[in-house]
Amino acid sequence: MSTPLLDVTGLCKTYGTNVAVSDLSFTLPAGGSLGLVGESGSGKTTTARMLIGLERPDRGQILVKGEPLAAASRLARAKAVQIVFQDPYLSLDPRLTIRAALDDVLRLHRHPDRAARVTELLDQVGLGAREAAAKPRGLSGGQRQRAAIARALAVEPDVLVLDEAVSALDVSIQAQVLNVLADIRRETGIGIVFVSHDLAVVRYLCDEALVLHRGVVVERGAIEALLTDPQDPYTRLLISSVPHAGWSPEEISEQRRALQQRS
Amino acid sequence: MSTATVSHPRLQSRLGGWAARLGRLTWPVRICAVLLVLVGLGAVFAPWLEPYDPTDGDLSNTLVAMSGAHWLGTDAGGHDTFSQLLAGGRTSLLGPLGVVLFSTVFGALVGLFSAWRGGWVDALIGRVLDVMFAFPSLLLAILAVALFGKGLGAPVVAMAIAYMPYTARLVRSLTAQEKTRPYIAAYRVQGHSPAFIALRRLLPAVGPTILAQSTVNFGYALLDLAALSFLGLGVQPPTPDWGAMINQSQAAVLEGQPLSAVLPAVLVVVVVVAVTVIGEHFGDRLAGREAKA
Amino acid sequence: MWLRRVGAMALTLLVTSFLVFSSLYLAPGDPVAFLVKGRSPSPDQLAAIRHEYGFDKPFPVRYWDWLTGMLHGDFGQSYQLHASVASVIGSRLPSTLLLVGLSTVLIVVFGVGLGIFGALRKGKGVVVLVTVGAAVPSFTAAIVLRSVFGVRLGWFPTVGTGSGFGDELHHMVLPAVALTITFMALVTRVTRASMLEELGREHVEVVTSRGLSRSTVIRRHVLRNALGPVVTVSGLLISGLLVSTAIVESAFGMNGVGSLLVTSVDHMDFPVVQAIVLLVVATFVVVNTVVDLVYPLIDPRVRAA
Amino acid sequence: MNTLLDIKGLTVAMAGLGRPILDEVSLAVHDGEAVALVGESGSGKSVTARTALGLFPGGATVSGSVVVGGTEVVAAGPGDLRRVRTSVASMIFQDPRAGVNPVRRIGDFLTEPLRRIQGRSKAEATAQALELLGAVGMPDPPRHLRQFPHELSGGMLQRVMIAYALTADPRLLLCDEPTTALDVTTQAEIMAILGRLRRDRGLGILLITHDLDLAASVCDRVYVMYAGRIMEAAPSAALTSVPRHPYTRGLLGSAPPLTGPMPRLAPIPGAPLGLAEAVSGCPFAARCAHVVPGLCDATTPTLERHGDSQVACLRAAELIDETQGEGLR
Repeated sequence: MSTPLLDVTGLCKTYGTNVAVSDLSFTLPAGGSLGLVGESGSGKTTTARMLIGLERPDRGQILVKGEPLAAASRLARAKAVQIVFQDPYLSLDPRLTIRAALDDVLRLHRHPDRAARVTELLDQVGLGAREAAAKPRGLSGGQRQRAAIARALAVEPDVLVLDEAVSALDVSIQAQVLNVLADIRRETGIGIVFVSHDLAVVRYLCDEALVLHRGVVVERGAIEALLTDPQDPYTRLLISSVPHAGWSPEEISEQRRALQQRS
Repeated sequence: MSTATVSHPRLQSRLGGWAARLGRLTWPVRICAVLLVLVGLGAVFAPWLEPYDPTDGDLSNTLVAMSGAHWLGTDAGGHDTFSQLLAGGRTSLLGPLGVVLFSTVFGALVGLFSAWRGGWVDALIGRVLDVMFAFPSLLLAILAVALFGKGLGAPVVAMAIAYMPYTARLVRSLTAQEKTRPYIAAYRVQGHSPAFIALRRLLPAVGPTILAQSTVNFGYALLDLAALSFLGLGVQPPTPDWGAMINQSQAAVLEGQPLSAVLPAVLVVVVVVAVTVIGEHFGDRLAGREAKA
Repeated sequence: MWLRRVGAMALTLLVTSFLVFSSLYLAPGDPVAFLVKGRSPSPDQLAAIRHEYGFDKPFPVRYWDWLTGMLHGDFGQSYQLHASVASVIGSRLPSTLLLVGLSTVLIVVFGVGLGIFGALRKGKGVVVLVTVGAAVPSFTAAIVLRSVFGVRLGWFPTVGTGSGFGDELHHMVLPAVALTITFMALVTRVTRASMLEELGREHVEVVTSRGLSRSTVIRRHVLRNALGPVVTVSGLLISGLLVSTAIVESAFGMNGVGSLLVTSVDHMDFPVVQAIVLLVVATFVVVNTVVDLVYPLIDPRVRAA
Repeated sequence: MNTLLDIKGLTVAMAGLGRPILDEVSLAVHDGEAVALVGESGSGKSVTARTALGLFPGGATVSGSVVVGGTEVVAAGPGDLRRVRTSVASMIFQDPRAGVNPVRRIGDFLTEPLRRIQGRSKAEATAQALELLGAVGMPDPPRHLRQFPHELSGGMLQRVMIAYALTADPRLLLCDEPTTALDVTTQAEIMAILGRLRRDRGLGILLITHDLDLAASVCDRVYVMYAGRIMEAAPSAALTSVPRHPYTRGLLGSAPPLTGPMPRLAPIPGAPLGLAEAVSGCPFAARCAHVVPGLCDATTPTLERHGDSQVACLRAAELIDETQGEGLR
């Protein structure tokens, strides 16, 4: 059995008295794609920030290809995990053109052929020369998010964390970006951790999923099984909350109230 | 040769950018910029422009009205007003320039450091700045004069210290706000060093706003230093200075000879209005760009 | 919360008082020589100064004695006026407070009023007024007011403090106006900006769309919310006003604390300078603490934080 | 049937823009009916809803007609506007956090319009505020009256906003993305409350949303907007089962399904039309897979009836045959 790409054990994070993440463990095989599903306050964003080293876990360990992330050097950590944030308007440096932003990362990591790699990256996310020469201000939300993906891919990280990376986009744009991500996954075999509140989107991109509720994993498994045969009442509530034909918000409200009373 | 061919188009595009920027300015800003340049040129080239020695009082020609010999008349001490205005511009503008340069550089560094480190360092610096805020600039300047004697040096240093916390706090809050943006987090995730991110990415991002504020501060510093000279605690006659000129001409005003007091006062107002309008114009533009982004 | 603020205030006062006290040691040369600079003291006087300032005691003791003296109203002796600093300042304080009080009223009424007007009316009139107003130095305003309303028109006295409350007030009008202009411009600017920001907020659109009249919306949802920044600058405003009395009182030849500061610097009467500096600084610290304590009433969100 | 909101040929334009913000928009909401207005950012859906309360973008030129409860609000005087806002229509906004004055207590916020507009006494107003908080499912109304907005969660605040809208006892509720800022499970609760109000009070509802599935599942009819124009109007069932406009079809094909087969998404290429961009002909032409050069970019389509739907597409008739022939969707 080979070492998993990403191996997370017993992750805990508390802010004051508020437990954000409690005893979270999971593994991601090479080429795998895992969804972290939850609502606000579920701890999914805190987990994402711990994975990329922006937050230090109180307890627990993150191993990338068997190496502890906490012990890695700055550059090694960057090559282990990268992230795409939610807000396309704030996640790019407003003062740099897209090309300059990509070049910046590559220079830091001493890439031998930066110009060629930039072209390759732009091509991978479907941006052209015009977008490359533009600053974020001159681009649409979807284009900015593609640029952010290219920047994250630049150093060929082992794991890509997507923190609600498509939720701020218009429906038609969201679909374009989802396809870009699906293609990247297929072509590069990169490991993906997809943080989202949207089950349908997670289903499109992931093989497996964890459902988080108030910092605790309430259910985990293959996404199709999870969706067709959910075991935990909270998972069931999440699934039924998605609007569909014959949807009854009244019933869901009752379900939710029952769940709140139980906990 | 190759460097020349590469840099030339870049320079040209930069010049083009500047031209385009000038073209976008509103009329009040343009007028203010022209006035400021004129006053600045007058101060720089004062030794070559002034028709009389500004420190040389001709007691046989006091309070002369505007004439061919004395374009803007003379004051009660017989000094040529036009020459005094030109020469006075040097001290009157140099002082605030010193204040702003010093307070901006140190304030920016302190603010940046404070926001970047955060935690107890930030809290401590915040407390120190709170204490510094308690000393109004003019008061600190007066105290400095009491300790070190009259002149330009001590008050300028004192005021630079008094202005520093304003810049520091602005930079701190701008940086702290900018720091929470995902693009800064992305730089960290990419493996950039904290020093690189703070100095090469954060500082340039907040720089224009700091400059806009410092431009406005220049006006306040000019007013404070002129007030000090007016009180007889700043620049000492016979060294020409606008505030001192007004002080010297007070009696003449009450005698109905206001010219030698009004003209330096007008210059003070013009320069302060001009820097305020320009500073706020760019401040608003930056704020607007922020809102749109 | 309440206690913590007051504790912080006490600490700030302690630190500032220490800074003011030790500033004497920044002066070049021997402090005693500095204190008697420009005078030719007899050996007796020198000894008295040495004793009064406790130069024979260690520095912390000196500071402690000075501080406790202050707390008992003992600010030392004025060399120039041969009287206690407390009595010298005390005799001039009422006139300065009247000047500052009058000016504060003018600033609040006209500054806030103009700010509201400028925010509600389109057009740049108020902006121009504010920009120019903030650029007019108070000494220039003083000279212009004196020559126009004092000398030309003869409506107001041009010099002195006056005697009796009515006469004092009459003497005070022009100085108060001269003192007001710059600060009024500041308050107007802050009020206008704050009002405009609130006017653009969504909660204002919500109550407007609900059909509340414009005057109710502005009174209850815009003005009230816009108060915060205006109150925040008041500490700055009060200490700025106190210092600026130096300019205005000198320009109008009034006998106040401000003009005392200037003449004391001129005559190297350091104990008086020190006491006035401390007074202004303490006023700022106290006013700011009061603002901090009052602020949660204006914005309840602060209470939670 | 009584028409609560009747918008006809509404055009809102502003100088300096490439296209009108709203272009010939027509839309109706009847008594007790729930109607959705769906579109992406920049489609003009929020602007449309706001016009019903006489809230037009500053400096815009407006033509056409907006009749609310029998009152024309385009160019209406302050009296008419006030009548509409205080007794006919109320609005719920997207971000409840921004929509409630942060410095006033919830009780003050709710009783203010009751006392100042409806003219209730203080006691009456408080009693009614308590009742309304109960009606929107707040657990402890007396306590909430004393609370400040920052003490409540987003979902709770949105209920307060609904209660606020109800103080007018309106017949029409305009809901501008009322659940976009909230969690998915909270969304269901808010929708349940709106559904109950509609049933119990006979309210007409105009729901503004970007979520076509949500719109179709809770509303009777759906209008689809793009670049300031109505592209398609249809009963919910018809819209999702037989989407007739290529844009509607594109939207449906852009959302990954939660159940059933998962084909590769077929997104609409390009990006929504910005306000700075000029339009000639059909505004969707540039992104449409079925565009016919010379036709679609030359003639502006108007809404035509096809089956149960109204569609603004020059090729609607042929495309419907095509899709039915291929058995798509």
